[in-house]
Amino acid sequence: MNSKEFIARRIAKELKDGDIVNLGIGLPTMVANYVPENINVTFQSENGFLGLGPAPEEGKEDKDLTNAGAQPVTMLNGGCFFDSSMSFSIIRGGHVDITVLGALQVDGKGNLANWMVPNKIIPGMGGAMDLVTGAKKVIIGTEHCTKKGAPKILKECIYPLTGANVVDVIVTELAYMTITDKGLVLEEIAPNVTVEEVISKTDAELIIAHNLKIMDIE
Amino acid sequence: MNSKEFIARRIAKELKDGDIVNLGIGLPTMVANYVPENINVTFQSENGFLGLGPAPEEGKEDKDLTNAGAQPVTMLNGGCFFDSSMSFSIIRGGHVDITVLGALQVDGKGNLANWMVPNKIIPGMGGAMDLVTGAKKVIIGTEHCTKKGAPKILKECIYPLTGANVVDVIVTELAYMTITDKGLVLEEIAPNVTVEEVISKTDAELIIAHNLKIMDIE
Amino acid sequence: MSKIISYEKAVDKIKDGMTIMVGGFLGVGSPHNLIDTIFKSNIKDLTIIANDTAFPEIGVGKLVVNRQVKKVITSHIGTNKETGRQMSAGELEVVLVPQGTLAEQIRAGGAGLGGFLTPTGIGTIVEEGKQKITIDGKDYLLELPLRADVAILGGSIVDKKGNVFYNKTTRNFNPLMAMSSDTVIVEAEKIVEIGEIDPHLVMTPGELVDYIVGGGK
Amino acid sequence: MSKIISYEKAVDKIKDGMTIMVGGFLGVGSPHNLIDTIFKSNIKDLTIIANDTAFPEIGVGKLVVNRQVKKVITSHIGTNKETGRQMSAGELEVVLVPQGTLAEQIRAGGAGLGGFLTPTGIGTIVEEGKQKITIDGKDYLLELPLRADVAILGGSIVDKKGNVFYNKTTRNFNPLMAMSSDTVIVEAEKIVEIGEIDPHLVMTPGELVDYIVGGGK
Repeated sequence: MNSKEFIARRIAKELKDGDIVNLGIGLPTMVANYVPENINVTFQSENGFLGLGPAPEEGKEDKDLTNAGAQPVTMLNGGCFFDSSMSFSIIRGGHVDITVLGALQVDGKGNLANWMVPNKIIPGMGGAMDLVTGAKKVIIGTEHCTKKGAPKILKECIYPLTGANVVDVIVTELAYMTITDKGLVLEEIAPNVTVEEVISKTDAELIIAHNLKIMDIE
Repeated sequence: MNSKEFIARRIAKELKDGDIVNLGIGLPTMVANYVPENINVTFQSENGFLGLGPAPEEGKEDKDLTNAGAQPVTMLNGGCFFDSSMSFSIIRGGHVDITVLGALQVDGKGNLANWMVPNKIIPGMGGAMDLVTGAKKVIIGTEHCTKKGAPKILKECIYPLTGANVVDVIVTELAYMTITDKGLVLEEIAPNVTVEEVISKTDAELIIAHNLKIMDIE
Repeated sequence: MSKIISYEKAVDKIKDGMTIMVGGFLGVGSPHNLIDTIFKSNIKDLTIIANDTAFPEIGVGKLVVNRQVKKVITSHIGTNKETGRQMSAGELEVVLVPQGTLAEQIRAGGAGLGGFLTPTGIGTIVEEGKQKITIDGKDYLLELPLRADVAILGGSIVDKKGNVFYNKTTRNFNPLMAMSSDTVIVEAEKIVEIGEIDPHLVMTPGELVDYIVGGGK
Repeated sequence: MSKIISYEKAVDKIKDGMTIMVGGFLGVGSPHNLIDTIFKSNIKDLTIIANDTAFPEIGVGKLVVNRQVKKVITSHIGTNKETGRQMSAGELEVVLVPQGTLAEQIRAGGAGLGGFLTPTGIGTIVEEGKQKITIDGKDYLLELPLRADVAILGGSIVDKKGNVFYNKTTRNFNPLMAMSSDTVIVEAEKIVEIGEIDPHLVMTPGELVDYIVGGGK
């Protein structure tokens, strides 16, 4: 199992029966593959529907039915379509229970930066700023460090923010952390990972939970 | 022909091909009966549709299809339904070309009062405040005086306003008047009515148009 | 767990003093059996948000007549003389709001907006107590969102998940209220299986509906 | 008089320097043939309002590549590298707006609202140059409405009056833009007789549509 699958599996365990969930592009999208069998969740797609289903079989793509990344998808029985204004009323109005997004940087105050690298890559925020503002719970799914090994979980984000004080949970291949009033709390570590390793790869200060657990993805 | 029919017939001549029109309850509703045959207008009903048609035949009423007065109506071919938010987006957003409303009082500055008589009758404004604000042209259809013979067209409205400086045209059984930057202009008088009679029954100052015409309802 | 419950169980969700949004336009699209069930209950001191107070014998107007309402936020009370009488007698607080503003306030409440600027009401007593903001030389009133504890709505066809289709002019305020209330109860004329409503005709997503009643027709 | 005109006649309505809203989400629901007709024309210096700049070879992105655009107001340019390149080189002005704010600005432009208060963007650079208003202790940004000279939209089924049905996820920004543009042109996949679309499935009233093109399919 690679890091991304491990992260997606751990995040999937956060979902509860009846949740409305919006998954960002990339790693977050993988969460849909690991929803626990005994619960029903509804995926929202910000381009205009509830009831996002899996990719269609080859040859059965519908050009009029795509996800927010323009990939062909399916709709589950009981879904519904709407326009962008309604879509973001649902998002900003607090009707989305969980959003899962990636990060360029995230910090101990719950700040998130994931929409631009100044003077380098500026894709735009898309729906991310509305999602972090409106969703009841914001989960960041990201590899713990950049490809060059630099920490992504910082004392304070340097890149322009997507949202200030918005993140609730950070899940990486090394750790499961929550953002609390007291700071960033290390709640769980991956199997075969030490607290020291997590601390060394994290720029933000970590509060170690009294009942530190091993991340369980089953 | 009674006064109300005369007023409704004159107002109907203001309608142009392609207009979207919202008619208030009472006298204004009668305007729909006299739309010139060579033009197409669409009536909007603020409870949620475009394409308001005539009353249904007896026994063919649909409890789910009413006008803003809760009376059974029909929808013309090519109409469409929407919710109250869209309905007032259409109204407030300037998509209604003409609204025809009644008046308790109207004045030479284009102020209109038609939603409450203090300490007496307070029905509420319903959609009238949005209509006078949003419609491109506001036509008031009213009898020239109250039942007791008091002028309704005043120097300045006394009752609480529905809108300030919103009225474009006033049509009564005696006269057709426009509100201009210079004041209230008497443009037309009814057949067999004198300018003096109109002036005597009007509290507001009247500017007499140079090319004063006789009201034509044919 | 099924969302379909009895009228009595549904009305148990409504407590004295709560703020309730009631769908419908002069009773068209209103949840009439839910209203009747509240009418028969001892629930009191309600704040009602609705387009109008309908008629003394029809729709939400019955609750006014029955003295179960302490405050109404609405655009029109002219069809229910009892609302006006209680207001004049100081027995009922009535807040009159332009209909488009009321619709937009309810929408804002469900859409996470902190308010909106409308030209409606400028130069009238609707201005009173409100902030005026000028944009590009034009005056607007800052109007604030409305939310409720419970919305009771009238749906034409409802599937077992709660997806609602409102027929013709029964739609009116119903879908807006479904977005801006903590608990949403829909009275269905007809209940169907999940998937029987065309996904383009779903006007309130089932995810927003907590309880379904009725469907006897 | 028929609203159905040729692509060339439709594109004649678009002049150099105009502000154009373009429906679609990464090209899905965009008026592709209208875009191609603009691409082949000499029209330049456009300001484009659209959810995204799609792809270099698909959708409104082609106009960026073809240097017909001087300014873009959008939420996402990541799928069209040429937009980013022109922006970095100072050849194209790009205003990046959160997607929900963009949708709401376009809606406000068509709904006669002077603006709205959104919590989105608080604490970020989106705040810059905007008025901040605090309601009940919570901060909001005052965002202003957007309007355009012309909207070009992608409709799935359009009747001869202009009533539009947008299929599945092709709806997105299209119905909002139909409300907030002086001239509205819809490219139809299929044109039908008036009355053939269920009045509940009409997502843009025909009264708001000025011209219809296409329908060849």
